[in-house]
Amino acid sequence: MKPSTAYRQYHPKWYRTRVSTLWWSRRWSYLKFMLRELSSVFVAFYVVILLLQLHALRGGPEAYLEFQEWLKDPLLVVLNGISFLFVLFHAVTWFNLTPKAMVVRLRGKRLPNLLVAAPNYAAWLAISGLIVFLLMRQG
Amino acid sequence: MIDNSSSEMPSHDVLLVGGGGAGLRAAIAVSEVDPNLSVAVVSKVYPMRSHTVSAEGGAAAVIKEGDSLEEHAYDTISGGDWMCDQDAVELFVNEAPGEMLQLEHWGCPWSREPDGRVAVRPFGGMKKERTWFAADKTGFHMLHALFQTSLKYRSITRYDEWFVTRLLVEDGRVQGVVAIELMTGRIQAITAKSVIICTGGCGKVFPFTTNANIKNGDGMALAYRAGVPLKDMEFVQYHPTGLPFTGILITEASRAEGGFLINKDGYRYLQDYDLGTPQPKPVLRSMELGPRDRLSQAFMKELDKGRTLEGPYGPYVHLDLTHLGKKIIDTKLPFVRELCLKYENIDPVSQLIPVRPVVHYMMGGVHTDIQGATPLAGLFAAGEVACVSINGANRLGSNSLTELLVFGARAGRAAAEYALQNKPVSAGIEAQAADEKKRLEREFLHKRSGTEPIAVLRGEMQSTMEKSAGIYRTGALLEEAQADIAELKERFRQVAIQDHSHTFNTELMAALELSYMLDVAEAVVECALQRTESRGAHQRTDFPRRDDERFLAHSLVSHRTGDRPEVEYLPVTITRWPPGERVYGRPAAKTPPG
Amino acid sequence: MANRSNEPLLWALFSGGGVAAAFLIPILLFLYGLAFPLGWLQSPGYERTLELVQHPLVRLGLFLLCFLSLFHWAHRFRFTLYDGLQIKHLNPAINLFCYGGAVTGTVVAAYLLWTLP
Amino acid sequence: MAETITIEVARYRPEQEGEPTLQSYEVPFSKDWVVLDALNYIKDHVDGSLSFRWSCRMGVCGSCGMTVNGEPKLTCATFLSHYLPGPIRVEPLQNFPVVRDLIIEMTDFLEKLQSVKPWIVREDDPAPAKGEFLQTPEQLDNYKQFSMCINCMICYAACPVYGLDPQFAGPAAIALAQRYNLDSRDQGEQERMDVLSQHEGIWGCTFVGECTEVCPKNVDPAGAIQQYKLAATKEWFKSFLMPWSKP
Ligand SMILES: Cc1cc2nc3c(=O)[nH]c(=O)nc-3n(C[C@H](O)[C@H](O)[C@H](O)COP(=O)(O)OP(=O)(O)OC[C@H]3O[C@@H](n4cnc5c(N)ncnc54)[C@H](O)[C@@H]3O)c2cc1C
Ligand code: SF4
Ligand code: F3S
Ligand code: FES
Repeated sequence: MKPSTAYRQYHPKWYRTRVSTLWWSRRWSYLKFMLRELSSVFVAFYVVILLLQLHALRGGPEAYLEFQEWLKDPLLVVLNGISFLFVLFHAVTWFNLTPKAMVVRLRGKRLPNLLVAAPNYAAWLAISGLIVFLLMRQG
Repeated sequence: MIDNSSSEMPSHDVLLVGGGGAGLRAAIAVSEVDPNLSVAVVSKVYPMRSHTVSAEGGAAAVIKEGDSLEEHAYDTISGGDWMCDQDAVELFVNEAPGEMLQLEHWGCPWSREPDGRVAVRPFGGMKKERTWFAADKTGFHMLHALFQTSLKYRSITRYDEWFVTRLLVEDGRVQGVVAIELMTGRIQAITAKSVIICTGGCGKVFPFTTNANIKNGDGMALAYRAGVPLKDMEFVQYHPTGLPFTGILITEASRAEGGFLINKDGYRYLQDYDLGTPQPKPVLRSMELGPRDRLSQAFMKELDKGRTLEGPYGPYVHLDLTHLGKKIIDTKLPFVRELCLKYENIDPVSQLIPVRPVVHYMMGGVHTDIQGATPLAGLFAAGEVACVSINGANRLGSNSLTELLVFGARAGRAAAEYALQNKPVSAGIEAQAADEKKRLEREFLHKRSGTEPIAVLRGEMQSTMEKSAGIYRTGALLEEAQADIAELKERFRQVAIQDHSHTFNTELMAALELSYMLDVAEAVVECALQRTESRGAHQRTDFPRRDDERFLAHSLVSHRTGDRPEVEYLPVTITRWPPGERVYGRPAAKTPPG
Repeated sequence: MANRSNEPLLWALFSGGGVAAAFLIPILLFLYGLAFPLGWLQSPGYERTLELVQHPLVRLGLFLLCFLSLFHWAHRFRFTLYDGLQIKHLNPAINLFCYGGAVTGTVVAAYLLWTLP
Repeated sequence: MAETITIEVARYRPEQEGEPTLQSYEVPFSKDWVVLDALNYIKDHVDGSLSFRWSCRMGVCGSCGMTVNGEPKLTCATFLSHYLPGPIRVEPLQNFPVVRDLIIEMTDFLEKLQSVKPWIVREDDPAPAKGEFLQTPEQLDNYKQFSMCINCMICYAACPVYGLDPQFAGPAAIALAQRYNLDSRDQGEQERMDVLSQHEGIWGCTFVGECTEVCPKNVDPAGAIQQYKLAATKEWFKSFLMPWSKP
C-alpha cells in the first residue's frame, strides 16, 4: 500500500528539470568530486606503467635500460607529473574520508575525524620512507 | 481540475484531523484496538512538520523513586489554579508513565542516566524532578518517533497536505469531513464512522507567539461551527521567555538547569512577587521555577515600574545562563544555544539572552470528557485543541506533551469502539459535501470582488487580541475587542483573494485559517469578558481576586449564528484536593483559601 | 534476498584498491615518473631492481597493487561514466569495458610477475 | 523604509504557464530578517498568490527548504544580510518535480522512508510496563546524530546521484535506517539490510559528500552511508564464507 499517494490521482502538471550533462561544472564542490573520481584514471595509468616496467625487467638489462630512457621522454614526464598530482589528490581525499566510514571510539567518546585520519598520514610517510630506503640502499 | 463527477467518496472507520503528537498517537491506538479498522490521518502539513516538532523542554511522568502520582496531580491542580477536573488529572498522572515508556519502546531517544535509565529534569511549577527529555528537542524526537512508528501500521492511510474545511454532521452524529487536497485543489468529502480532532492550538490569534504558522485554531472552529461548545477559552498561556521579534521560545528547561531572570539592574526581580527568595541553585516551585502565569505577570509589573529594558521590538528582560558554563549548556541546552546564536547573534555561554513573555499555549479548547468524546456523537478531540481539562487556568510546562499521549491514546480507543458500532453513512452526506464545495468556490475561489487584504484583517485581529486579551485584561477593553472582532468578521466577507488557481493555493488556505481564527478570537473574548474574576492565566485588573463562589466552573461557549456566542458554566470536578491558595517559594499558610 | 547483489565484493575491491593506491602509488610515481628520469635521484639499476622484485613478498605486493588498483579504477570510472556523462543506457558496455579491463590487467600482472626470471 | 533588497523568486503556475520564470520584488531590508521573512512580506503586501511552505520559522519542522542563490537552504535560518547587497535568487529545491512556485513534490521520499523500516524492530516484544529498555548515554550517542534529521530534503537537492537517478534511496532515508540500526534497542538490522543492499540502496551513492556539507542539522548522511557499506560488505563476506551462519 502506498499511503498518501493513494488519492493523488489527478496529477497536476509538475515541472521537472533534467540534470544537465555539465552538472559537475556548476559548483566547485561537484568539480572537486569529479576530479577525485578522475584520479582513478591516473591510478590505472600508473599500473600500466608498472606493467611495462615489469615487462622490461623480464626482457633483460637491455630492455630495462630502454624503458628507463623512454621514461625520460618530456611528454611522458609531463604526463607523469600530472598523474602524480592526481594520485596525490586521491591519497589525501582518501585518507580524509576514512573517518566517515569508520567510527572510532575511545572510552565511549567518538574520536574527532582529524585524529582518525592522522594515523593514515603517519603510515603513509612510513611506507613512502621504507620504499625510498629499499630502492636507494645501495645507490 | 477539480473533479466532482467521481462520486466515489473515500471512506474509513476512524478519521483523524491532524497528524501531530496527539493525532499520530490516536491513529496508532485505533490500529491497536483492531488492525482491521481503517484509519485516515488527514493533515494540512506532512505529519512530521506538525507543531509538536517545536516542543523543547520535556514531558512529565512520574518514574523516579521519591516521586508520587499524588504529587504530580497536586502540582498540576494547584498550577492550574484549581480549574482542572481532578478525575481527569488523576487518570492523566496514572497513565502518563505507561505512555512514556511505550514511547521509549517505540524508539524515542530519551536522555539517559549513566546507568542507562531514563533521566528526568526539574520544570516550572513541579515539586519533583519528573520531566523526561530528549536534550532540548523533546517534541521533535517524540513526533518523529511517533511518525516513524506509525509507518509500520498498514491500516493507516495518510492524507498529507489535505486541508479540512468542515465537519460533516447528519442525523446528530459526525460522519466525516470535507477537505481540500492542496496539491490539486480537489475538494473532497471523506467519510468516517468517527472523527478525532487533533489540530493543535491557536497561538496565531495573537501577534507575538511561540506558535508555528499552522496553529490557527482550525479544529476549535470546526467543532464550534458544528455546534460543539468550546471550554475555558479565556485561559491563554503566556510563556515568560520568548526571543523578541521572532517569538522563538527559550525553553523553561533553561531555567530548570539554573538560569536567572534579571531586570535592567541585574536584579532577580521575581523575589518581589511572592515567588520565594533567590538561591544560587534552582529550587523547585520557587523563583524562576514558579508557574508561567505568575512569571509573565511579574514581567508586566516590572514593566510598569520601568525596570525592564527597551529594544527595537519592545520591552524585555534578561535570561542569564552565563553561570551554567559551556558544558551544561552544550549537553542539556544545545538547541537554546543554537537558536540564540542563529537568531539573536548572542552566545548564552557568555552573554545575556533578551526575553519577553510570549503567547504560547491554549488551555481551553473543544469540550471533551475523559474519553476524549465531545457532546457530538462520533466526534472526539485530543491534544492542545481539546480541553479535557487537566490544564485548568494555567498549564504546567511539560504536561502538554504527555497529555498528547495519554488523551490521544484514550480518544483513539474510544473512537475505535464507537466506529465498531458500525453506523451507516447517512444519505444526506453527499449533498452536504456538494454544498461545502459550492461555498468554497463562491466565497473564495471564484470570488474576484474582495477588497480586504488577508494580512490587514489578520494584523488587526492580532493587535486587538494583544491589547485586550493579553496578560492583563479589563472589562472595558474586552468590550471594545468584542465589537472589533465582530466588525472584522463582517469585513472578512469582503476578503480579497488574488490567487484563483487550484494547485497549492496557499492564499486560499490563509483565508480559511483567518476565518477560523476569527471564530476562536470571538470565543476567547466572550469568555474573558464573562469571567469577572482573576485566576491563573486570566487576570482582570477590574476583578483582581479569585472568586470560587461563582467561578469554580468551566466556561462553555457555543456558537450562535448571527448573534453573540452564548456562555454557560459547568462546575469543576473536585475529588481530593479542595481549592486552596497557590503558594510558590514559601511554606503554605494555614489560613483557609480566600 | 534472493538476488543478492555482488556490489559488496566490488566495493571491497574498490576500497582495497583505494587504500593500496593511496599508500603506494604517490611515492612510486614520484620516483619513477619524476625523480629518476629528471635525475633528481640516482635510479637503482637493473640488477638491484630485479633482485628486489624477485622477493616473494614484493611480488605479492606488486600483484595486489595492480589487481586492487585496477578494480579501484574500474569501479570509480564506471560511476563517473554514468553519472558524469549520463550514459546509463550503455551500462552493459561500460561494465564490460571497466571490469573487463581490470580483469585483463590483473591477468597480465599475474603472468608477468609469475614468469619473472 | 529606506533600505531595500531585490529578491528574484521563481514563479510557476502550472495552470497558466508551461515553465518557471523569475520575478523580481523589492522588499525592505532588515538585519533581523531571514529569507522567509522577505517571502512572507511579498505574500502579505505585494503578491498574495506566491506559494511556498513554511511553519515553525525556527529550523526544526523542515518545511522551508529552497534554493537560495544556487545553494539549498532552510529559508527560515538564512539571513538576508548574508547576501548583501543582493539580489537574492530564490528557487525551489533542485532534483524534485516542482508543483507550484517554490513548492516541490516529495512523496517519493516518504515512500523510501517507509521502505527502510524506520521503527524499532524487536523479536521479543516486552511490555512497556516492565520498564524502559536500558540505554547508556554512550549507546544513545551512537545513533543520536542520525536521529536529528528534520526531513528537509536539502541533502536530496544537493546529491547529484539522486538527481540523476531518482530510484536512489538517498541520503536522509539511509541515515534514518542507520539511526535505527545503531540503536541498542533495535533488532531489525537484517530486515533493513535486505532493502538497502539493493543497487538503488547504499550502492548508488558515490560518496559525493555534498549531503553532509549542506545538512542544516549536522546529520552526516554521507558518513551513515559509508558505514552502512562497510557493514554490508562485512555481512556479505560473512555469509559468503560461512553460509551456515545465516542470521
Ligand atoms: C515552542 C513550543 C515549545 C513547547 N514545549 C513544550 C514542552 O516542552 N513540553 C510540553 O509538554 N509542551 C510543550 N509545548 C506545547 C506542545 O508542544 C503542544 O501543545 C503540542 O505539541 C500540541 O500537539 P497537537 O498534537 O495537539 O497538535 P500539533 O502538533 O500542533 O498538530 C496539529 C496537526 O493538525 C493538523 N491540522 C491543523 N489544522 C488542520 C486542518 N484544517 N486540516 C487538516 N489538518 C489540520 C496539522 O497539520 C497538524 O498535523 C510547546 C509548544 C511550543 C509552541
Ligand atoms: S539529513 Fe540533513 S539535509 Fe537531509 S533531510 Fe535530514 S536534516 Fe535535511
Ligand atoms: S551527496 Fe549523494 S552520492 Fe552519497 S555521499 Fe551524499 S548521498
Ligand atoms: S519553517 Fe520550519 S524549518 Fe524553516
